[in-house]
Amino acid sequence: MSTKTTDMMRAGWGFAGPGLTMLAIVMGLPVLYAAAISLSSMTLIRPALTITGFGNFLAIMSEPLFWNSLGITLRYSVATVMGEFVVGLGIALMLRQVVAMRGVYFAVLTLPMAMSPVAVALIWRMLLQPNLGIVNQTLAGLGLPMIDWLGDSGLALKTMIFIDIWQQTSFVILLLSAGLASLPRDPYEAAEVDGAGPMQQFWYITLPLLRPVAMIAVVIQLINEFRTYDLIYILTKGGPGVSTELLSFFAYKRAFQGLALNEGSAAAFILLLIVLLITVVFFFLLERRKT
Amino acid sequence: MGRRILSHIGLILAVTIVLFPILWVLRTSLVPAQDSYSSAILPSVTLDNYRALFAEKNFGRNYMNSLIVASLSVIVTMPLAAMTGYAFARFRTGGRFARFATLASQMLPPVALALPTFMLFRNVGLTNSLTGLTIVYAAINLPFLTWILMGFFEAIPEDLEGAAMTDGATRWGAFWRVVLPVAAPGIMAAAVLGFILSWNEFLFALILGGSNTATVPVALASLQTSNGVQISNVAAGVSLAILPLMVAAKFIQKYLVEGLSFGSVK
Amino acid sequence: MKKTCFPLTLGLAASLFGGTALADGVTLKALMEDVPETAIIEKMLPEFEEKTGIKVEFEKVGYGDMHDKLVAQLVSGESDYNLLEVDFLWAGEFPAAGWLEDLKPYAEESGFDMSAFIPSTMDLLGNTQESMPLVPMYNYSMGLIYRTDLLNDADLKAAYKSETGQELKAPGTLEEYVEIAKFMKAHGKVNGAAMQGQKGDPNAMEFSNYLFSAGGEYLDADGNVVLAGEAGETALSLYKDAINNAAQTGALSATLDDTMRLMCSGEAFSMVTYWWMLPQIDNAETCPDVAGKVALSVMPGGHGESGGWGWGIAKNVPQEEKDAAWKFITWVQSKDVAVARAMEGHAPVQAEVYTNPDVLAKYPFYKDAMAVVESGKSFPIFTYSAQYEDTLGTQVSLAASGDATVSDALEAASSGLTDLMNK
Amino acid sequence: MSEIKLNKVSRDYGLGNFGVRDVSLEIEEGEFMVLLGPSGCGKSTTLRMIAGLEETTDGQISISGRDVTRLAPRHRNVAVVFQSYALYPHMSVRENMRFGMKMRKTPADEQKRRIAQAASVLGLEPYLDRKPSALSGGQRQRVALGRAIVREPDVFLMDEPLSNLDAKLRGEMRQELVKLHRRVGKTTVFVTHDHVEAMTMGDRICIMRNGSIEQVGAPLEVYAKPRNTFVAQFLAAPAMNLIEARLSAEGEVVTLDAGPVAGPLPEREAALYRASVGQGLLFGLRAEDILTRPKPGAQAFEGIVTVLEALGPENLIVVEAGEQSVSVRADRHFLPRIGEKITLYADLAHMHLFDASSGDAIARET
Repeated sequence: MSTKTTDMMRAGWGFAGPGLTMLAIVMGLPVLYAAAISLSSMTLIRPALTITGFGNFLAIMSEPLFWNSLGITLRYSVATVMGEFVVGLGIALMLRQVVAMRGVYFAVLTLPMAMSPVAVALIWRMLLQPNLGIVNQTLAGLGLPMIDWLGDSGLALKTMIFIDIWQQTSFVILLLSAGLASLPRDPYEAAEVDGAGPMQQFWYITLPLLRPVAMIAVVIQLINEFRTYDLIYILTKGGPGVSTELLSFFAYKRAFQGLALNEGSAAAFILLLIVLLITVVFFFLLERRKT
Repeated sequence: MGRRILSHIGLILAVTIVLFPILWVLRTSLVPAQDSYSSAILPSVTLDNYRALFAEKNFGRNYMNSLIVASLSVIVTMPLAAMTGYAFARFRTGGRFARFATLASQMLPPVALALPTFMLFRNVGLTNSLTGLTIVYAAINLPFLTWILMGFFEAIPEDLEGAAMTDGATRWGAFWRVVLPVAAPGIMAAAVLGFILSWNEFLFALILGGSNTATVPVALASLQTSNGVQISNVAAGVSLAILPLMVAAKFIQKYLVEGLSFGSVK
Repeated sequence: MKKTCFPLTLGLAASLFGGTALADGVTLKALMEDVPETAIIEKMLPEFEEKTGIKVEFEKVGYGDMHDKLVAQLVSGESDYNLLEVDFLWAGEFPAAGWLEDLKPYAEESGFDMSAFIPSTMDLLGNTQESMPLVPMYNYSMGLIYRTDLLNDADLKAAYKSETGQELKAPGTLEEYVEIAKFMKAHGKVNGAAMQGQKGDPNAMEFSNYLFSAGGEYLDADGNVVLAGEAGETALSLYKDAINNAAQTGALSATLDDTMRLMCSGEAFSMVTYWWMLPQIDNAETCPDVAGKVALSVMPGGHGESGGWGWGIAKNVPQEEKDAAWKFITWVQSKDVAVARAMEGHAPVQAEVYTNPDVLAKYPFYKDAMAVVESGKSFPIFTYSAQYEDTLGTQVSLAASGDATVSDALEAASSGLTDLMNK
Repeated sequence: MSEIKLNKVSRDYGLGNFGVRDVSLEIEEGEFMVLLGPSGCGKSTTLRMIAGLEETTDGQISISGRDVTRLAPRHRNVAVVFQSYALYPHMSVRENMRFGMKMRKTPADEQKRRIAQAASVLGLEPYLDRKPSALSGGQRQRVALGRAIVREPDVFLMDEPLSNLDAKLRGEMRQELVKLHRRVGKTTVFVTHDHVEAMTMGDRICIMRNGSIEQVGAPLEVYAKPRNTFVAQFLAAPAMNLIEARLSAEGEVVTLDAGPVAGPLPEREAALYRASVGQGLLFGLRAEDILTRPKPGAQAFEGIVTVLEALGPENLIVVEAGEQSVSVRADRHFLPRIGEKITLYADLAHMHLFDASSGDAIARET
């Protein structure tokens, strides 16, 4: 190993020290505590923290409902992040095209970001109320059949994905707009001279240059979406049947309704592991490009 | 020309999709409760829903709590995030591992953390207090803001600190007097994001808070009762909850885009 | 046990800023659901404080959030909440976890008259001869609310007669009810039943009414699971039939709120719901379309689902707080206070309040309500009631949406119950 | 009093990766020392180590006789002018200049006096209240200089300060910097990769390669006596012509055989290089030492013109002679056509010889 830069290292830890200390205490301790719980026999009924090993992990992994939740979570996260990215990129590019009204568009389109997921879920629950909600009322007014947005087991997850995209795209727009704004002008001029059309410019210049920001946006959103909880909590409670029971909700139910704090924590840690794995891949791709 | 018009059309469509639900909420907050679900646009206008929120639900208190906690947590977390981000960017402190571990601390679902956090905080008397909530939010926001700020600091030329240090500043002085002012747009952007995150957080606010420390999302959720959702009050509450962010939209926008673009791509 | 591992900083911060106010004397703190019933009691609190010198503070949150908040406090060293408002669904769990003080000795010592409570409200909360974890506070038993105007509509009567050969009248059995509801949907230009089919508490509670009406039970007298019997099969089949052929669009995601609005706007013939929904629907101001045209009855088969809240006292609080809490409970459930609360619209749990002339003068339908309360049967009350509600809800939801057959769903719901009871 | 001494200084990046290795150098009081070399040669690292911005992993650095190796930059009393200028973007020109004095708690009226003086010297008076972003490149460069001057440091350290300027401005600034140095008289270390800057500005030049010093000396001395092929080629454009060569001796006569250039050496050179007969050699001759007219002692050879760059004051010509490309600096009246065969005269009185394998110069000390 290198023998160098003790001075820089000292300075670095000096700067990072307070923040990391706070993080270690306020976040780290509860994480460790939760980890201990996941390895223990602790339930709400018997709250003694006795470490028993990986039994809780094995227990929940033997349940079909757990695998169902895991599958739904993966589908949900991939669909929402892809949707947010595609729509977000499209809007960010369109915003770049226009001059007039740009500020107004931008202000409106980034508004959902500023809303609590609890509020968003309540709003959409109201709008999509199957009989009286304005959406179905409008459909009925147009002579179209009313749609059971959240009550149809084939549709509920898709509706939730839409609502999530509705809210979260605003953050992606923000990040990608910022990324686009800082792209250099020259390569486009060079491409123009080389005879590249708008599509080719987008494909060969914009996308590659945007990659670092795009990856950050995707990572942040993946972390977010994997942990989605508030939306289900208010919209469907995991139903109809188990068609929208995401893993974080599964963990919650197991811990608080099933009183099995240990199994709930185990489920949460499995989720953590998956997110970790995915982000590690993205993270190292990102880092490699930097150095 | 053609492309510009197409863009306008696309954007207007997107704006409609975003704006309609929000406007409908505003409308619902302004009509009497029994008209909440009617499809008439504005059958009659009343401020009763807002009045009820403040008179019967103590919403003023919730609002103040949210303002206090969101602002304070930003004030606490910004210096820490800036310093940590700077250390990661300049000194590569802890290497990739530290960077990643910081981010990873955000990946556990909050449902698994709420109870352990409650128990730990309870032991030091920090439940049921705005202080406790402020500390939690500061810690929750820290990794995300650190990451954002790291980008800005990486984009600031190292020579600036070199100049300051040869000019007689300490490392800290160079950071404080030169790096921070230069990163101001980024700092503002991060602060705004931190505020928004804290303003919207629900689960920790619920578990750690008490009657006097309930924040706006907790108050909104409490309107979902076992004998019905008080949707007109919810609408009023949601309208008020997005108000500060709408009022500051212009300002926020400026800092977010300016700030974020400064650091995101070199 | 964790105390030692805390770094100094947090402790320091706590001592500097930590903010639990120290009151002189005892302060009772309760986590209450943010509903009108809570506000009614809250308004009367100064009276209690004046009388006893005990201060009472209510912290109000939504129903969905109460359980988690209570649990967090009750598993910790000392609870902030000393006085507890407990839903009957937790009446098995809380005592099993040892979080609740047994109130039987308190009642005996203070001579508090427990016989005034309607027996079904006591049973509902897991009270037995041996122990009394909770004192009834509030009732939400379920019955049938239906539209009298539609039943008396001459055209509909004629159509029903020609179709079924029967008279159109208030249903006497569950089969009849579902029949009429389907008929109404087909001919009445309204939904036959406003149903709350969202998975979990809404549909589990709703299905319970079907089960009891069909003569079914969850457990027999010896505590054996008998859900998957013939009556269970009938109940779930009829429930599925009702969801698909009598209920509104979107019934599988609907909650009480949705059904109430549907009923209120005149777009449904009936709903199986809490009895005190009647005055809200029979209200010319909020529901002008249906006011004066609705009635309440016991579930057609004679038994509906009981439900209610109880008062409890946390175990992990000092004795003086427990005593103060008991004082509060006896006060708030005393005859005068109970009547005064009822006059404001609070759902009573004591028989004499239902029959009080003043109350009846104001709310004539209370005699029907009392029938509903008295005839109510209870969801199984045990440690995992809340989880069972979810298990049952999931199966009912799967069956109703056609993702599982009735018998499979019933079998799964039944074995789920057995598993949880043996856990 | 403010001389700088580097004693076996190294910068180890770890894993055997050295930025600078065992560099020893003495810079005298008031001297203008230029560190010259290609990018990555360690010249900037050396400068930054003197400033304290880069850690010195081995060896000692002293300024004014004081060991500063472990001192923080702020305690070294040096001023750095960066290639990027590193002006504080959030401060006005005045504040940029004041910052260092503020840090050192210089009295306010003294601050004012120095800023006014520096501004007048550098012609910055109209811009004192502007932000750097509102200045042109040249103006920013002056601000960076001004910021260093007002500090009145013991030592000026300049890291390629002119490389971001356009050619004309660069020439002007070069002269101004020299004048400034004469007036202030402070020890200055100047890093550049431009040999013109090095030749015109430095009292002495230190040429570096791969983290080590190749040669130190006065510009003309280094130019005249490059220690090896690297120095010889780096210090001029076009670079010195190098041709593989051999010497053979027959009695008193030493004959050079360097491809196209072949012939007996003049008497003085013959005596000098006799020892190298039979060795593998590189024959070096600068472009200006190839003449277009005959001269005693100059060896004629022929070549075909392939490139002609008429610069105005002079013409640069490349000819193909045998297998060799040879650069020639000719006067402006000599204008051959491309493809024309011309006769040229290698002035062997100014020839250089290097060892073919090591590249070291064959000593021509008399």
